[in-house]
Formats: sequence, structure tokens, C-alpha cells
Amino acid sequence: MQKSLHIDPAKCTGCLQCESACSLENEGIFNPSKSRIKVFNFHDEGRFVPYTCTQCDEAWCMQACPVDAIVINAETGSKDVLEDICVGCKVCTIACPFGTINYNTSSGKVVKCDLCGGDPACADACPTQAITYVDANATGLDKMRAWAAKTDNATS
Amino acid sequence: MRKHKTRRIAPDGAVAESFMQITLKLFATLGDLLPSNAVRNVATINVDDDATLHSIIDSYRVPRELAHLVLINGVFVCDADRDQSGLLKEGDVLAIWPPVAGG
Amino acid sequence: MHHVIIGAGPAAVSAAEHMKKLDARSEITMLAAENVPPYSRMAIPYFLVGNITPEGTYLRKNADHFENLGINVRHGRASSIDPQSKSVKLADDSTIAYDKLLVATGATATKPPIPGIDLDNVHNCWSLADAHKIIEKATPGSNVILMGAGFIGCIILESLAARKVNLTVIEMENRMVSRMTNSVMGTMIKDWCVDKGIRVLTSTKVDRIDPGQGSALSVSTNTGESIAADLVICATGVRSNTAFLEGSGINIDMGVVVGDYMETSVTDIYAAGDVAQGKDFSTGDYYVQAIQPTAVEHGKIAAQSMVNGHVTASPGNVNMNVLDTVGLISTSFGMWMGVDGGDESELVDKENYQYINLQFKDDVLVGASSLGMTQHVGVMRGLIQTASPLGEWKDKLMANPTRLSEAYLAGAQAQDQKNSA
Amino acid sequence: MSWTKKLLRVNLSSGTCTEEPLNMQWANDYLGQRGLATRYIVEETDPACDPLGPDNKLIMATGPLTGTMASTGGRYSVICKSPLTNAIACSNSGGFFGAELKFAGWDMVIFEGRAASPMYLSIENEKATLHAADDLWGKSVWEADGMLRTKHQDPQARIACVGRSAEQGCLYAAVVNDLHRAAGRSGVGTVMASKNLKAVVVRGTLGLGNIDNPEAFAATTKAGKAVLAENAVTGQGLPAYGTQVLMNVINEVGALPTRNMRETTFEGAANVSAEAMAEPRKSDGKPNLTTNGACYACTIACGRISTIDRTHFSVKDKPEYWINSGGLEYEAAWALGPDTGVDDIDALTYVNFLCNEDGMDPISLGSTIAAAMELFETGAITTAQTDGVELKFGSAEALCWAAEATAKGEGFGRDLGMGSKRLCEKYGHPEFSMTVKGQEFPAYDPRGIQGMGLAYSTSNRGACHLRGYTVASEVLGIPEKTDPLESDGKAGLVKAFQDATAAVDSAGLCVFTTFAWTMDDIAPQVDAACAGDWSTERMMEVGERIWNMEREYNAKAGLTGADDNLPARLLNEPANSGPATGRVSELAKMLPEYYEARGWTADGSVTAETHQRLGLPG
Repeated sequence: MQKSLHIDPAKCTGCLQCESACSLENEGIFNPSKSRIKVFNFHDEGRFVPYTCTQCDEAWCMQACPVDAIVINAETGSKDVLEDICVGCKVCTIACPFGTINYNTSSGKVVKCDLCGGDPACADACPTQAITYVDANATGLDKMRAWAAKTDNATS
Repeated sequence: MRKHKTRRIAPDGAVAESFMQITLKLFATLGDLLPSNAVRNVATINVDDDATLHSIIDSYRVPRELAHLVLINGVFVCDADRDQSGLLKEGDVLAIWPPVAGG
Repeated sequence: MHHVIIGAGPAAVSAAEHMKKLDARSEITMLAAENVPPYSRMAIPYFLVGNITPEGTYLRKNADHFENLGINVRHGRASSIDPQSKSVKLADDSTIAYDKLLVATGATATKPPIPGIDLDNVHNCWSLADAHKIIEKATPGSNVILMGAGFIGCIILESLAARKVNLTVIEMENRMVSRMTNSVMGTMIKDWCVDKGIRVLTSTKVDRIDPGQGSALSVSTNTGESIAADLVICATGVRSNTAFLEGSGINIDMGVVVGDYMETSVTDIYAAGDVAQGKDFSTGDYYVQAIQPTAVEHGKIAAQSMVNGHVTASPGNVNMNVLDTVGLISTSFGMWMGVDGGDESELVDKENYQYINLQFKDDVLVGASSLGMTQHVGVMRGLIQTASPLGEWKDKLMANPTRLSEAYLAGAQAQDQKNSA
Repeated sequence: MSWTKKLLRVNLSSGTCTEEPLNMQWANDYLGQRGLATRYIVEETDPACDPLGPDNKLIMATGPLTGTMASTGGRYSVICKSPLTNAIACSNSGGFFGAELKFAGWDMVIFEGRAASPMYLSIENEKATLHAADDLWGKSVWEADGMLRTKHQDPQARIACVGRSAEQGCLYAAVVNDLHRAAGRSGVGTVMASKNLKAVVVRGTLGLGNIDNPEAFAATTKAGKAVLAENAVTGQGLPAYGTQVLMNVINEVGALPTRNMRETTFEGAANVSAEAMAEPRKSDGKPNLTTNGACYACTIACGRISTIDRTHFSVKDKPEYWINSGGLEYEAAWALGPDTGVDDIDALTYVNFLCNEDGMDPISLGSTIAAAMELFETGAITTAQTDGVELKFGSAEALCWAAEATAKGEGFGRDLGMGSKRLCEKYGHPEFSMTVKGQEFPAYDPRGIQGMGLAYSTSNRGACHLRGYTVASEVLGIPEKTDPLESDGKAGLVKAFQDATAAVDSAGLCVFTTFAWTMDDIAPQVDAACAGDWSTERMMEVGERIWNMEREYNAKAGLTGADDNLPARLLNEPANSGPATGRVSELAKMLPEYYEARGWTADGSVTAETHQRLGLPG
């Protein structure tokens, strides 16, 4: 059974443990600016919304990549950036209608969530279960995908 | 008002009924456990004359580990004394909180 | 069913792979004109700068990729097609019969018709072969003139700068990358280049190129200047590769005109990618977009139409670009230049080379452009393509356009709630 | 090592920003934040200096755990000499600013001198730039924040800013970061504004490495988070009800100072309690409380995020306040509510918003308004001073008017901005000022909680609950219950709390962790992050060293044992209701015991021996 990140914004307190954990896992240091998951703070509404790649089926990033640097991880279903192949052209960053693949100016490559290979650090660090890693069917990610599907060029 | 009348049966079979009225205040998450006549966090209740604090705590289904701060008229009653009867008198205020803090 | 694809670029590869996905039994032949595995022009600048080997530009990295998928890759150049007999004639006079044909021949860099343009040491920068020549000639200290500050010109600036040449850019328009920038943003990109030690002449035309001393050239401009150059790189424009279609009866304008299923005016012939003049999402007009994401999407739509018939019409493709000009990143989406009666939200920070410009029609984002922005840029596409009414977020974005991601998320969440309601 | 080992020195007189190595010897002795920054203040400034003059310095300092994944590791402090107390000021704030400063590569920023015209500082990693801020001057924190965010085109920038109150010389102005977190006490915002420094914008993308033992740090911080999660107070009580849960508690124990501390219980407490914040309102069926929010890395998330009833008189014509902001928190709610006799929760929330918006310490503001109300009651202040407003105890309208005037520094608001002590002196009744060393009291009556009387009187920054929160033990039973009405044994308790808090502050952690953590939970986290051995004993010694250093600074600033005092009201007027009825603060009994426990002389001076033992400067 493939698993997905399930995000429940109502439970999020905006502590950014997820961002810290993500950066520590992927960059080796505490650096939320390099996190693949981002918590948006709707200050005036008193709402926090963690946001990251939904590993969407359409995989706009992967399809737009001109050098085959984004591949499907057969185990987790995540779309992973192969850093040694990525040339840093950034086409994926404009192609992804979610804005969840981003250019890292210090590495000259793009980065995105890869579910930490099946043990996502953000979910592990979240103190309120706002981010959990659960069976893909139970996530409600399909709703986010439905939203994104409006973007699709009617090809699916 | 919830009647909290208790019947005590003595060894010789005599039945004794007596109770007094006190104010019960349950705060924070415990507020939901108050009887329906409660206004905000305060209810007037009848308790047995020799009720212990634990007996009241139990009868209102307050888990004992959540009866953290227990005050009679603002004075803390430690856990050890909560099985002792005679601490309450008519008109007293019994206030209970789960573990809380602030500052 | 034999699908023949003329071309081996991103549109062709995308189409071939989707066809196989949709119908594993279909026979697919991909005709590659260049005698190298399918590669990406997008990646050439990174080869020029030395970050990758030529193999790094290949569209698919596994040498057996197409063979494993059962896609025939045949090397050869199409010289004409015959819709009557449903066959493609190759330059070597051989023919390939097709049931359905996809024209994905891309585009070719052009050279402006000026004296001296055909001299040695005047090169395009389009193919891998061009790139090899440029690497050979753009040696440290050499004088290099780059004609044209469009996408290609800008994107190879960094590699030329990295090769430590004395660089002069000559651009006809009054700003850099005029096809994705207004004058504010285009001027900021120019200032950035000048700051990096590159000489940039805008509103300047090359009149002629003459042999100079030794192997050098002398480039004369309409402003009366003559500039010595060891190498002239011509990046002034591209043209769709349609010449071989002459006489086929296919309707050709700036490119092969295609409908909403990527179909051409001739039955069973489709076109995709830089050669195709398809529908633009924002305007509904048909023109050649010549960008990687559109090529891939074209390929996907064409594959569906060719395999399953004309089922789902394409709403058109969002024009979008991302460009890295010597480290300054710019993007543009949709109607970045705005629409009649629309609203504009703009933030300019010239000192820090930061810029964002949003274009609205009512409360819908229809276009956007940015400088110096790298995080969540894709939401600009998302908002434009979903044409989501922004409601109160329109005003918030008018006040501060950097709150784009929030606006997007607020909309996505509202949608989410609606779906679950 | 968790420190970036770098500090930024900003000379506002000359307009220069320079990088310096952090003094690592001092970091070893004082850890970071409160301790380390005070060490710099001691070294670099004259304690006798004018707090609002160019010779005072203002330091924004992080601790070694700031920016890490240690729970609550997001704190920073603003340290300077206080214009309110003339003593050392160190105000601690959460939010995200401190962590961002660390991610930009800085342990601290030292501001010195004074700019000729308004400036703000932007820090983008190693690049620090002073910019003209003429357009920001005269703007509230909220307005300035929006303008800066737009100008820098970075939604992720973190901003610390002073409001109009600070510009107008309000002596208890705060430095507000992230729109509603504040380095609130002692007028650190006033000092910032006195330097013509409006704001600091920071963006850090470098991140924080340098952890001494990453594996041990991961393990020990994870264990620490588990302790917080499993503890009923930090795992459930604080997230669910926040600090405001204390309103009913402290009222019930008879230690809720009411109407300028004349009384010790407030009949309207329930109306302004945490429970009331969660009740649906009549107008729209929603409670004032929207949700709880966390500061950076905090796994407790006690922060309240609330709205004001849109139909309330204070905001019905002001849609700009129909938003969410931080509050109510207990101390603010107390000062603005019971202490002024106002039990209107929307009025309190509105005034709290004003404190966020224009950077005022709500404790000092509420207490000062309470004192003004008492002055008004006695006739020392009349409607002639107040534009005709009846400044009466219990008047929500008067409270809102007074807060608005103080926020903008207009009219009588300028008097209110002087703080309780100066206000009461000006109007001839110094006895009405409920202050220690010129700083207003927080929300615990020393007659009902004896330890707090000693903690207030000896606090190095004037009356304060965050310098030794014996309420934890005396009322809440943490770590163990002591009798709040008993003064015996409180000297040792106060000292232990004071020293522990100094160490926790200096590490970059939130003192609220100590509702669950002991120093045995904290020391291993510091030890894993920082080079060298950081035992519980060393942490306590660092805390004691910091406390004594602050004490010596204050002595040089002119403060003596005589300033370790309480207002006569608390020493002479017995409590008139609740369990403390008939009692006064037994400070006179506790103070000598405390001095002895501290190793100080009978008149409250640090002895040469103690100075020597702790290795204090000078």
C-alpha cells in the first residue's frame, strides 16, 4: 500500500518543526528556507497551512523536465529529483501549477519533496499530527489533485 | 439541580439521609462535566454531609489524575487529604482544575 | 496502427511515450534528423558552461530507453510527405508509410539577412554541433559579440561570461528579452548584465559584418560603431521547420496551424512542439509558443488524439518562460503584458533586482512576471490556468503582489472545502 | 557549536555595520542571549548612562538553542539599560525573528549610538544595511511591517519593529516582532526608538549547523519533546487554554490584584477568563478564541489567537481590527481587566491588539491606567486632563480611550506613557504606584502568594513574574506544591527559580518548558548543542552568575538594597477577601534570608567572595 502525506491545517500551530526537520534531513542543517515543506501563516485569519508536493499523478514537473532528471520512486510513488542529472534549467518550477518544486540558488538545482524515501521527517517532527504519513487512499489528497486537475490541459 | 442525596445504611439497618449545599466549580477541560444547571463553570450541588473530596470528584466523573488543583475556598487540598471527610461545610466553594499553568 | 513521428525533440518524445502508454501495441517510428540520441536544446547552455557532458543533454538517459519501450528511432531527414499515399519521403529517397503522422520537426535558428552573416566565425547557438563550435572558439580573452538578447541569447550569456570572453550584446529592441519583459523588467536585466561586466547595446542593429584583421571580424552597427570580434553568435530568432511540407496541402502560417486536438488541416496529420502554431490559453489565438512545457503538452495531446480520436479539446497552452541571465532569474506567464481594462499590481526594487508584476482581468490572474523570485513560482501558472476568481485576495495582491502563494493556497483550500461539502 | 560565533555591530551614529567574532570565552561563562548580551553591556557601557542617550546600547541576542529543533528554541532577547527602571533591561520574545537572525548567521546584533534621522536595518544573511526610515516613522508596527514586507518583496522576512508609542517616548514601549510577539517589558522599545531605529528586517537562508554532537542532539531534543507532550500542563493544559487559564485560578486563590491592587479578588474574573474566551458570542456565534499558535520550534503552542466581536463599540466602525491577532494572554488580560476593574473581554482584546499594533507592554499599560483611575477617583486627576473622559474603574470605554491615547502618544496618553511611578508622582500620590524599581506589577498579589513578593522586590528588572515564577510551586504545584500563604522557605525557592530562569533564558529556550522540564532535561540539550560539558550544575552556576552580574550592573547604575522593596499598600494594607484575608506581604522577613542565600551583605550587595566565586567581570 502506497502512503502519502496527509495534511490537516486545522491541527497546525505554525511551529515550523516540519520545516526544521525537512531541512535537517535534506540539507544537514536547520534551515527552514530550504525546506521542501512550507507552512503558510494566514495571520489575519489565524490559520496555518503546511504545504508541500502532493506527488500528483500528472507530474507536470517530471514531464516538463528536458533531461529526465525527475523520476518516479517505485517504492514510494514520489517524484524524485536526481540531483546529478538536473541541470538547473528551472522549467519544472514554472510547469508545476502547485509551485512545489523550487530552485535552490546555492546548489543550482531544483528541490522538491521526496517523502524522505518513505519515512518523512516532517511527519515525524510534527507535534500535533497536522502532518501524518498514511495510506494514500485516506489522505484527501485527491481533493487537492482535483483542484490541480483544473490546470491540466484536458489530457487526462 | 442534580440531587446528590445519599442514603447511608448503618450496620443496625438504620437509614440516615443528610446533605449540604456547596458550590462546585470545574474549570478548563473539566467544565463539560458540570451538571446541566451550571452557569459557566459554576454549579450549586448537594453533597453528603461527610462527603470526601474524592467521592465528589468521582461522582462527577472527574478522572482523579485530572483533579490536579483542588481548592476549598481557595485553599489547596493535597491528594492525601482528599479521602478525609469533614473538610467541607455548607456554602463552601470547591474548585477543581486539571493540570494547568500560565504566566 | 503505425504512428510516424518526424522529429526527436521533446514534443516527439513526449508523444511517442504517451502513445505507447495509451496503446502498447501501436507501432511507433520516430525520425531523428540529427545523428545523436534525442537531446534537449534547453540543456545546451549548461553544456556550454561545462556543467554537463553532451550526454547530459539527452532527453532520456538510458541508451536503450526507446528500444525498451518498443519505439523505433530512425535517423534521417524528411524531405517531403505525401498525404495521398500516406508516406514520408526521406532525404535518401527512402519512404516510410504511416497510418497517422505527427510533425514535430521543431524550429531552426535563423540568421538575419545582413552582409557578412555567412562568414566563418559567425554561428548560431542552436544545435549540439553549434555548441561544440562555440566552445572551441570562445576562448578566454577573445572578443565575442552576441547578436540578440532574447531567450537563447540571455541563457547562454552565463556560459560565455564563465568562459571569460570580452562580451558585447547587441539587441535591436529597446530592452532585453522583449518577449517576456516590459521595459522596467527588461531594463533591470540589462542593468544586471552591465553590472556583471557585460557590454549591452540595446536599440542597436548590426548592419554588416566584415572580415577584420587576422581571423577576426569587424561588426558595424547602425549607430556607426565598429567592434572587433573573434566570434559572432547569432541568436536573433528561430523559424519553424516547415519547408519540407510545401505542397502537402497542410495549412502553414508561422508554423503548422493546428486545432484543439493538434490536428493539422490534413486528415491523420498532426503537429506538435516548436513547429506547431497552436492555441494560446490566454488569447485563444494561434501562434508558435516554442517553449519546452508546451512542446511536451502538445506531444501528449497529439498522442491522445492520434490513439483515441478527437475526444478532449485542448483549452490551449499557457505561455510561460523562465530564464537565468547570469544568475538573475526571471519568469513570465500568460498575459504578462496585461489586458485591456485589466488591473496591474507591480513592485519594483531596482537596487536588489527584485520585481513582480501581476496582471488581472476582473479578479482573475491572467498574467505575471517576476525577477529574482525562486520560491513557489509555479503558482502563477496554477492561478492563471485555473482562472480561479481571487475574491478578496485580488485586493490583497493589488496591495502586495508577493502574497501570491497565500492567495493560491487560500483558493485551493476554498476549493477543497467546496469539494468536500 | 550552535553559536554562529559572529555578531553584528551597528553604529547608528556613523551608519556602519561591522562583523565581529563572538567572544567565546564569555559564551562559555554566560551561554547566550540574556547572559551573554548582558556581559557585553557590562563591558561596553557605563551603567550610569542615560538610558535614552546615545551611550546606552541595545542588543538583540539569541541563545545557542535558538534556531534549532529543540522545543521552544526560537527565543531572542532585547537587552539594554531601561528608561523605566534605570536598571538592566532584558525582554524576551518568541515568534520567529530570533531564529531567522540565527539563520542569517548572527548570534546577536549590538546597536550603539544614535542615528541623526529615522533608520531601519535590513539583514539578508551576511549583508546588513541601514536604510532611511522617514516614511516609516509615525507609523504603527502593523503599518510599518506591511510597508517593509512590500518593499523587500519577501513574504518570509521577519520583522521586529517599534510603534508610535515608542517614538513618543512611552517608557514601557515594546519591540514587537512577527506582528504580535513582543520583547515587552522595561521599555526596550523606547530605547530602540531613542536611537532613531524603527525596525529590523531579517532574512536568513544560510541556516544553522554547528551542532556539537548532532546525533546526541537529535536524541535529546526528541526526548525533551516527548516529555513536554506527555506532561499534562505542557501537553494539554497550555495548548488548550493558554496562560489565561490562570484568571480563575488566581482569583480563586485570592491573589488576583484588583483595582490597582486594592483588592485581591475580582468579581468579573470569569468574564475575562480562558473559559470565557472559548464561549460563543451572541453576535456571530463564534468565540473570541480562534486557535492556538506556536512560536518557532515550540511544541507546546500556548499562544492565543483571537478576534474581537465586530459589533463591540471599540471596533464596530473599524474593520481593520476585524482580524486575528495575538492574545489574550494572562498577564495582559489581568492588567487590562481586573486591575482596571473592567470585565469586558472584547475591550480587553481590543486594547491588547493596540499593544500589538503600537508596541506597548500591556502589563505596564494596564497598571498605569489602573493607577490613573485611582488618581481620578481621588480627584487628583479630573476630566480636565482626560478630555472629559470619566476615567473610572470598571469603564471599558475609559480603558479603550486611555490605551488609544497612549498608543499614539497624544494628550493625556503622554502622561500615561510615563508609567505608573512617574504618573503618580506627577499627580501627588506616589503611594498609588504599584511598582518595584519603577516597573509595574504583574498579575499575582504578594499578599496571597508570598514568594512572589520576594521575587518582585528582588527582580533585577523591577516587578516581574518572569524572573522567578514561584507561582509554579506555590499555586500550581510545579515541581512540588508549597503553601502560598507561608513565607518560610521562600528565599531559597526564589533564588532557585531566579537562577534557573536566567539559564533557560540564556539558552534560547522558553521558560514555560520548565512546567515540564527540569534542568536535568535542559542541560543535556545544551550539552549536545554546545562544545564542552554542560551539566545541570553548570547550568545553575551560569544562572547564578548571570543573576549576580545583573545585580552588580544595577548597583553601579545606582540601585541599592533599598530598591528591593514593595509598595506600602502590599506591606501594610491586609488583603480584604479570599484565603489571604488579613495578610500582608512578609517581605521584611524573607529579604534577609534571601540575601544570605545569595551570599550578599545584609544591605544587599554582592560580596567580594561571591563575586570571586562566580568569576564576575570587573
